[in-house]
Amino acid sequence: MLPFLKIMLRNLVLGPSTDPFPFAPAKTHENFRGCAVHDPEKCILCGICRHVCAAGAIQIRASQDGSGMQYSLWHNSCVFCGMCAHYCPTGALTMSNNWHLAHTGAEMFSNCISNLIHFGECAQCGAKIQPRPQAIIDTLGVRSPDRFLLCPKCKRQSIGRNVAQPRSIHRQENL
Amino acid sequence: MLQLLCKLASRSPWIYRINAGSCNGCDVEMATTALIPRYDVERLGCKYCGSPRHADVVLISGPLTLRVRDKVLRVYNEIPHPKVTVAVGVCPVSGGCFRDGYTVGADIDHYIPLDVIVPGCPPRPQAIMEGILKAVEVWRARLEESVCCHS
Amino acid sequence: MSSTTYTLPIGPLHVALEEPMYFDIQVEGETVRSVELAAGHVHRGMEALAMQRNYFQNVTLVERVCSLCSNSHPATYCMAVENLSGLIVPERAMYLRVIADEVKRIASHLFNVGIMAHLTGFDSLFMHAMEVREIMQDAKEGVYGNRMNLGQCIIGGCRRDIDDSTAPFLLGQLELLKPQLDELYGVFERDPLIRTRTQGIGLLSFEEAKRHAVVGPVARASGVAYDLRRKAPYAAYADLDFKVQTDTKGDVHSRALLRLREAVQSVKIVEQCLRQLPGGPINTREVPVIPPGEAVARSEAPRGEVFYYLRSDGTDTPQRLKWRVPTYMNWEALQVMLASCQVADIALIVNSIDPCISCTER
Amino acid sequence: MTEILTDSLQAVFAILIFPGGLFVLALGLFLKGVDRKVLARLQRRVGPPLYQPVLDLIKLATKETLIPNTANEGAFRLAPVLGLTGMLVTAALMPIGGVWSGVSGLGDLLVLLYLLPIPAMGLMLAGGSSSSPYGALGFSREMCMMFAYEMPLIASFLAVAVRVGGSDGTGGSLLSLPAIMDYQFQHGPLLFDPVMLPAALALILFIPGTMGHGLFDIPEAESEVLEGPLLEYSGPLLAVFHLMSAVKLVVVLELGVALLCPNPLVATGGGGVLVNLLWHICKCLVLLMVSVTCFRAATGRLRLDQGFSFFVKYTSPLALVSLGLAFLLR
Amino acid sequence: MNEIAKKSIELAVSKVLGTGSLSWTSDVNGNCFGWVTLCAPESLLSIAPLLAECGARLMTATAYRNDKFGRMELDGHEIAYHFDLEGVVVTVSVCLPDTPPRVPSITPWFKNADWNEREFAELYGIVLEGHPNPRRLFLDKGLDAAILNRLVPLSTMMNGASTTTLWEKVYAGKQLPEWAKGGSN
Repeated sequence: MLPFLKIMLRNLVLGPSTDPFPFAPAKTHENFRGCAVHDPEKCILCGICRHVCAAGAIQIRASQDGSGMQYSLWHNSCVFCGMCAHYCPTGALTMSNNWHLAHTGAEMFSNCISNLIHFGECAQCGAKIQPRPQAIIDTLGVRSPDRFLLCPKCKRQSIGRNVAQPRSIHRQENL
Repeated sequence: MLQLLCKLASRSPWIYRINAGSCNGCDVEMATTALIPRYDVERLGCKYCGSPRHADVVLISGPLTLRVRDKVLRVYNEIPHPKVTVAVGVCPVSGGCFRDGYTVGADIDHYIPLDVIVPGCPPRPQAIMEGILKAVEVWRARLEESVCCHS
Repeated sequence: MSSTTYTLPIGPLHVALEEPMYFDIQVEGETVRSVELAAGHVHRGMEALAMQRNYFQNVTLVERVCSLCSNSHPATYCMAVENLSGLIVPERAMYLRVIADEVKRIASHLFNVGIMAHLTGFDSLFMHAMEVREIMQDAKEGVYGNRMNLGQCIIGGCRRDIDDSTAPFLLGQLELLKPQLDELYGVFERDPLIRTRTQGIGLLSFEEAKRHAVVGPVARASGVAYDLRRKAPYAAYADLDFKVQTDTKGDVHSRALLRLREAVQSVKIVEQCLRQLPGGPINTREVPVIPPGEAVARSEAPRGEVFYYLRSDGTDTPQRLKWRVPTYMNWEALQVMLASCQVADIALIVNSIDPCISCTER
Repeated sequence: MTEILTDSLQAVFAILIFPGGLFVLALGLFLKGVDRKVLARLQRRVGPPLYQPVLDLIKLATKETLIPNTANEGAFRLAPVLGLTGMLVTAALMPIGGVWSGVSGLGDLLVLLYLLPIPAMGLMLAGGSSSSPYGALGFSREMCMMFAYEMPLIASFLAVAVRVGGSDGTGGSLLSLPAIMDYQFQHGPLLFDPVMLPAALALILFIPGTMGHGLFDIPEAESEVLEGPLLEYSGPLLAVFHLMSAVKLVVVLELGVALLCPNPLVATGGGGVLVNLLWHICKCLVLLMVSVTCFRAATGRLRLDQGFSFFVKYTSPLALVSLGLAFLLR
Repeated sequence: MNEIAKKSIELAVSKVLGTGSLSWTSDVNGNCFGWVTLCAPESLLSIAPLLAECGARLMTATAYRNDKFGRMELDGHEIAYHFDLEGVVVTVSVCLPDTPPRVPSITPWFKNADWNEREFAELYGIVLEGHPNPRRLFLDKGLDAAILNRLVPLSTMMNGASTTTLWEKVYAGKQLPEWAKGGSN
């Protein structure tokens, strides 16, 4: 007659199913998408994160002394979608499983990642280029490590030389 | 003595929820936090109330759309002092995804002071609980202040 | 107007309503005489926003249209983009999308029937239903990383794979869920209070359902057997075995039961998908080129048909992105359902169409 | 002269300290706490601490009182005070088996019948004066439900009266609570009297009806009329309403105990009073569990018309059956 | 089922526009999408009853400007009406050459066109002819009608506004090290 009575009695017997949080730490799955973490050591300032961010939470602007770029990610604008981490080519941006983000209103604007990323130097002419940290050279720059470290101008020259050389060899073979 | 009173009083935070045009993710999570056994905020003395006049802690979600603004402000003013505001999700703070929409006047802070912010989209219930606990601290400080001023 | 009628404003900030909506109800005693709906409180101008954001940003943006069907939106949007650009999604991604869709459907339906119990004041049952829903919430959090917005779909496939660690976890959650779901169905079917409160109210006949072109569980409970997963299969639904649930009574009670039956079917679908999951990549690594043109995509969200229309002018932002959600269609039919009901039933009837205001108003 | 003085002193003591006043307030808050805790357990929750209702009251006392512009301020302030005072007076009349036999001459069921609806009237006054449509709707619902649950109450009073009066033949003390208690001390509790069983059931259903719980949570339905009459109240005035409902809870439970099973555990005298008092509280707790906590955990609310017809169709006939039987067996 | 639905749609369209005016595409799952363009809004009045007759269901109507940003002096609006018949989708695009654009209402045949029409009317300032209840739907009275017509000025104005102010506050709120002060994006 009252099908719910059974559940009610079972509830009484089983006891509370309440999570001990906040008196004990809560269980967090490792897959949980918490706040984004930025590793300045891996960032190459490609800007894809800013491009895919629907919430405008990422800003990149030149630092005052001109030695690099200021990378900012404001957690109070971030919608925790993880698109930036998904598209980040170097793994500089990752989603941690940290969700302890509650803060008071006074800290509203300081709840922000702010990292200085130094420009790289062109291995040939010394011009400022996108940063080239070692970790990235090892992954993205394996195909042609030399060229990876050049400014666009030197890179063009280098490609020009490279293209020119095999062609001449090729022609010789043809002859 | 008064401090003890404030301490006791702050163990009964009643919650009221305002939806200022949110995508209802935060609202569902607030309902989950406030009402289900798994999180059971009642053991912290919280009660979910239907009238703004009974509330102490206000949870706000959503980016405050133009059409809902006046109504939200009216309801907010109906909440008796001392009260604390918790922004659930990032929308009330910055508009989140919806910033720059033509009906979204970001900067809820301009109309309603946000005392505690729980970022997330939506934040998980435990995070909302953390926010409520923080809000209770703010509230206690405010209570002590007002009680001491009176005496 | 006689002196005995008076206006009862419900909303926009009303506890019974999950979201701000506004009714002006002319009441005579406890009986509703006329209902005037005012909308627009959650209108965030999202279609205009979508035209200002690029195709990648829009995936996240449309996910925030509504959090209860937050997988259907990006999935359908991505389908529209893929239809336009001719991008072929890997087969594994198709299955992963179905899994995400169905997991969301179970959670959404359980939420709706839970709220129904809440509105009848049956809080113990509400809490029980929500506890059952928590099983699915845990699954979402463990597999996808968030309890509401999964962030699973991207243009060209999916983001998170279901691998050897998450597949058993998901299956385990489903095993937990199944007996609970059956028991819950029994309670909702037989509990005298639920039956007294919900049977025979909010009636929508087959003809009215056709005339108002209602969709989803509301239509199916009135006998309109229209389910896009069968009528116009997308993703991997063509290969999956499930039954489209229908009913003929068209009242609040039958809609709730129908949702629970659909949840049971969804469990089966997810299990099938996990069994049949083909290998291969989960997304196309290439960045799509979106040519000028127009495309349409549809999918069956928990509340019914979601429709996306995309028009591109060749730039990296859409020329027009328009979507139509199920509640948009079902909303007008409320006028029929609410006709001369009791004040106490208003919230129940409104809830029975599983209204999603944030979806409707965008 | 001194007699009158002692009598009135006794009455003041009864209203302010025991068994009304402080005692009943404390007991009411305790019962509310127990109710919330057990309800939580039935829903698989931990629940608030037992003293949570006290914390709530302290909190409400620190809040500011807002009075809506459109409200009638006098009536708005008067409503909760009226309800609470009425209930405190009523509580003073309630006899406790083996401890307190009620204020002599006042312990009439008829007096109770007039006093019991006072909280409902307070609520109606509150709903009416707050000038909100929900308040008005709450007002009319409260009124409707009052008519519904008064019926079985009167019928079961009569049934008890006829049963008691029929046995000892002194028709004059039919409706007197002390007499009803005396009858039960001699003949055993009415609860175990098969003739009175239907009426007992009706009384048990009357309690959630008048408290507005479970099936009958109609006037204050949160999801329909927000909190009905209480919608506009805040701060200390709301606290008074909470106190009122706590006292009312004790009063209806004590009434139930007095009518159904007031028998003391041990003979009066010495430490017996304390034992009997605890025994009385235990009985109140049992009645609370049955007719309030479990009832509200296992049910939702009916629609107003359904709630009304529930009392008319089921509860009143139950009481009438007892009345009829008692009349026949006189 | 699909073929029957396609046939009846083709029949209905050809009655008004003649054969060959309907083109078909399909997606990877073999679902069919038909596309029709009407050059005069009045034709809608003849095609709508026919579609209603064969049991089609209006899914929604999308209005848009031919030129999203109004940069190319390309005037004019279009409305795409999306119909469904047993899983087959037909999109009927209607060009609105007039200024202000006007379109006949199809609510008499499709009950659910009501909201759709009111919505595009308020968003794009399209004049509805013969609509039973042409009130505002979603937009606040404080906003001008036809807001999406003025997307460009609005977006440049508002886009800048709130994002920049907020970011200025972020930059100001953070205790910035020397290197980060000043500078521009």
